[in-house]
Amino acid sequence: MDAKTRIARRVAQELHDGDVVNLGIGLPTLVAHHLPSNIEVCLQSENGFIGLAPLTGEPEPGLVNAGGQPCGLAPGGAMFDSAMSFALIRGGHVDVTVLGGLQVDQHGNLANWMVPDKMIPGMGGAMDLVTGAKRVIVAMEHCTKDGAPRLLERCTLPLTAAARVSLVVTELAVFSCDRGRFTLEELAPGVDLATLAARTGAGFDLALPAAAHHRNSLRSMC
Amino acid sequence: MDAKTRIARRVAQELHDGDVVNLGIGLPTLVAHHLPSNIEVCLQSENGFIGLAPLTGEPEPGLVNAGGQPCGLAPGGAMFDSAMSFALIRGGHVDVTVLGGLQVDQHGNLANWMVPDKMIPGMGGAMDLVTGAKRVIVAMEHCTKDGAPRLLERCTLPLTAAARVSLVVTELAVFSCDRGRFTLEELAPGVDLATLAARTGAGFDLALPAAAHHRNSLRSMC
Amino acid sequence: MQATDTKRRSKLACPDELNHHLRDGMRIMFGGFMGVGTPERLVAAILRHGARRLTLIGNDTAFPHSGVGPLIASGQVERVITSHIGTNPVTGRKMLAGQIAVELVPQGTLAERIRCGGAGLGGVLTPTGVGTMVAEGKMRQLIDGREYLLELPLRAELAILHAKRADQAGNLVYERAARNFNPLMALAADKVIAEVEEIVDTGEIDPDQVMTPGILVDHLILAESH
Amino acid sequence: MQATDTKRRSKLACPDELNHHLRDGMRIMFGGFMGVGTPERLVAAILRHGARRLTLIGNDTAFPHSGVGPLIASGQVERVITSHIGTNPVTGRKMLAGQIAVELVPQGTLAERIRCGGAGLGGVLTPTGVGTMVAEGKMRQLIDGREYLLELPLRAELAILHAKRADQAGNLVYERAARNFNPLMALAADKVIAEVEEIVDTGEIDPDQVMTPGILVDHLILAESH
Repeated sequence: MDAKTRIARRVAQELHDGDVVNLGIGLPTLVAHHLPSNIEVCLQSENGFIGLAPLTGEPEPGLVNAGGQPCGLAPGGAMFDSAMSFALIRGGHVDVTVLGGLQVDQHGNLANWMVPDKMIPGMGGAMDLVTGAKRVIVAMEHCTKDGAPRLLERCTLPLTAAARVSLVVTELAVFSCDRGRFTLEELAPGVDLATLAARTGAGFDLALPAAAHHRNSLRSMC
Repeated sequence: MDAKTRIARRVAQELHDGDVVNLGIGLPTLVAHHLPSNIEVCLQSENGFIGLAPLTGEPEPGLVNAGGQPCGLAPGGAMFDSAMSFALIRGGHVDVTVLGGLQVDQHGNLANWMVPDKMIPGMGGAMDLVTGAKRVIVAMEHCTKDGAPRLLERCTLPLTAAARVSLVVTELAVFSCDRGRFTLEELAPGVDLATLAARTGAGFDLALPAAAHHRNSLRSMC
Repeated sequence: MQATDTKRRSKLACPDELNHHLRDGMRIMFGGFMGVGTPERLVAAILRHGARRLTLIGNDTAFPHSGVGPLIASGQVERVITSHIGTNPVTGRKMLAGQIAVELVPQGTLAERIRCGGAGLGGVLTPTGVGTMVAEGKMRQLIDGREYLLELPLRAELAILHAKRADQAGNLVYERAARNFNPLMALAADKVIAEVEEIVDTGEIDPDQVMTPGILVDHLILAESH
Repeated sequence: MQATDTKRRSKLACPDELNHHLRDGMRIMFGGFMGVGTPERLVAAILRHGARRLTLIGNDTAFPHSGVGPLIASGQVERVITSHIGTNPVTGRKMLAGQIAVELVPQGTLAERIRCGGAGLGGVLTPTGVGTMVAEGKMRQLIDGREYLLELPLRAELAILHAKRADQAGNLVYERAARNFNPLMALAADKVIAEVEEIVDTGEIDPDQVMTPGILVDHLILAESH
């Protein structure tokens, strides 16, 4: 299983039955393929609808996802304009947003929309999603292609939103962000703490045993 | 012809083909029955549609005017929610609003939504209409039942909006409001200037002869 | 991805569902304009339940015997935030007697305040009310030389809506002028209950014609057939 | 009252109509999201007309050969106000070369700014962008202990829209996700021209299903049949 698939599978386990979820372009889109069979979520697409589904059959005119690709529509879907789409997003009507990241820091800050002088695609809907969704999950590879850590004490790239990230899922570990520190919630199979620490640009706490009843997966994996 | 009918007829002559018009409850509603046959206007109803028309045939569920009375819908009508209705009103998409008034003053101020300690129905959509419509026409009887003037130097009742009235039409005369003075545009047949002045609580200018080519009706009536 | 063939839950509830969400002192938004688009069965349920000291938020207080009028008469309402009370003399009498507090808000401003509350916005600048009593105590802001008032968001704990048709997933379609404030309030309350005249299977409403997305609606109640 | 049997004007115009409304240096809003919901025939007409120094306002600059992409490539655009340029590398290259100014606006903020421009509002307070570069130079306001940015209205001289269907009176119906910014822009421009795939007689669209009221639309152009 490659890193991206591993990350997508793990993120999928964070979703609950009935959640309204927005999945970003790229890696987060994969999450849709790994949902547990006993839950049903409603996918919101920021270009203007709920009920995003995989394309089955012929593409329908005008029915595309937020990446502009033809997609399907689940029964019970509903279309709306961009003001309504972002009223839903900003107004807290989206339970979970899953986005890729360039950097996340221990204060819950996320940077994922530009690299000055290099790559300036624009923020699209990301700033609204990170600001407005009830829960923000960042799904990203643990380090850059050059091996530089993406989890940092302080982001160096321009922020998408401040102090909004709840959870970071990488191929190595799962961290929560709270009170200015990362907390290690889970280590991926075969990864040891020393390796993780070496590849992480910030210190982190271990989930306390006292809280372990909330963190069964950590207990079982460590 | 009674005073209200006379006022409604005169207001109707101010409307132009293609205008989007909002008519207030009461006297202004009568304007719809006196439109010249060669013009077509689109009536906006602030409870949420364009295409307000007289009721013909059976009432339709949910199809009522802003007074809550069953009404009809012209071909090409369109329904929307209250936010859109007032986006149209506030955003300058309504060409003319015609409202009743309690008082109008020479500064273009209108008072028509409350009499302290006596009658406080609320402003409903009137404040938005007077603020947002391109042209505000007040259609009211010249004096109160007690004979007190309604056209004043300064309104004594709480304002609906400041400096927004373009034209006042009463059964005695038509005044425009501009640069802090009323200008008499027209005298009703059989009314003389002395009578008008006695019943008007503010001074007024006469429309200048030089501008008379814009005011054919005044020339012909005086 | 969510399977399209798994069991689809229905949001249809029995009329008693409303009782679980009522409590004294709560804020309730109600759809409707002069009673048109107001869920009369839900209003009756609040009357039967007897919750007191309510704050009602809606366009107007309708007439004594329709819309939310009966709740005004029953003495369950402590405060109303509305644009118009002129058609219900009971509201005016109770206001003058000090039995009900009435906050009058221009209709377009009321719509925007509710929209802000539902859309995560902190407020909106409107020209409506500048130079009037409505401006008292409000922050003013000059933008491009024109004066605006800062109007703040409104939210409620419960919104009661009326729609013509729903599917089991809660997607709503309104009819004619009964739409009015209903779609705005669907966004702005912690709990949203819609009374509908007809419920169809999920998938039967064209997604382009949905006026309120089902994710905003918690429960559906069938209006009584007449 | 307006007679329902008088002649009904049609807003249908020939494709050259757009030429009367174009001029150098103007601001144009365009509907569409990654080109879906963008009036491609009107874009082509702007290309043919050759108007220069344009400011474009819209969600994104699509792809080099679709949506408004060709206008970026043609050098007619001086400035873009948009949320995303990542799918059109030409925009990025011209921005880095100093040939096009790009104002990046969060997508939800762009929607609200256009809505403000069309709804007569002076601005809106949004939490989006607080603590980021987007906040630079903007007024901040604390409401209930939370920080918001004041975002200002956007308007244009011309809006070019795409809809699935119109009636002769200009009422528009959009299809699926091609709706996006189109209904907002219909409110926010001095002149509104919609490219539509189909025109039906006035009265044939159910008034409940109209998504943009005809009073907002000045001219209709038929999309070329494919």
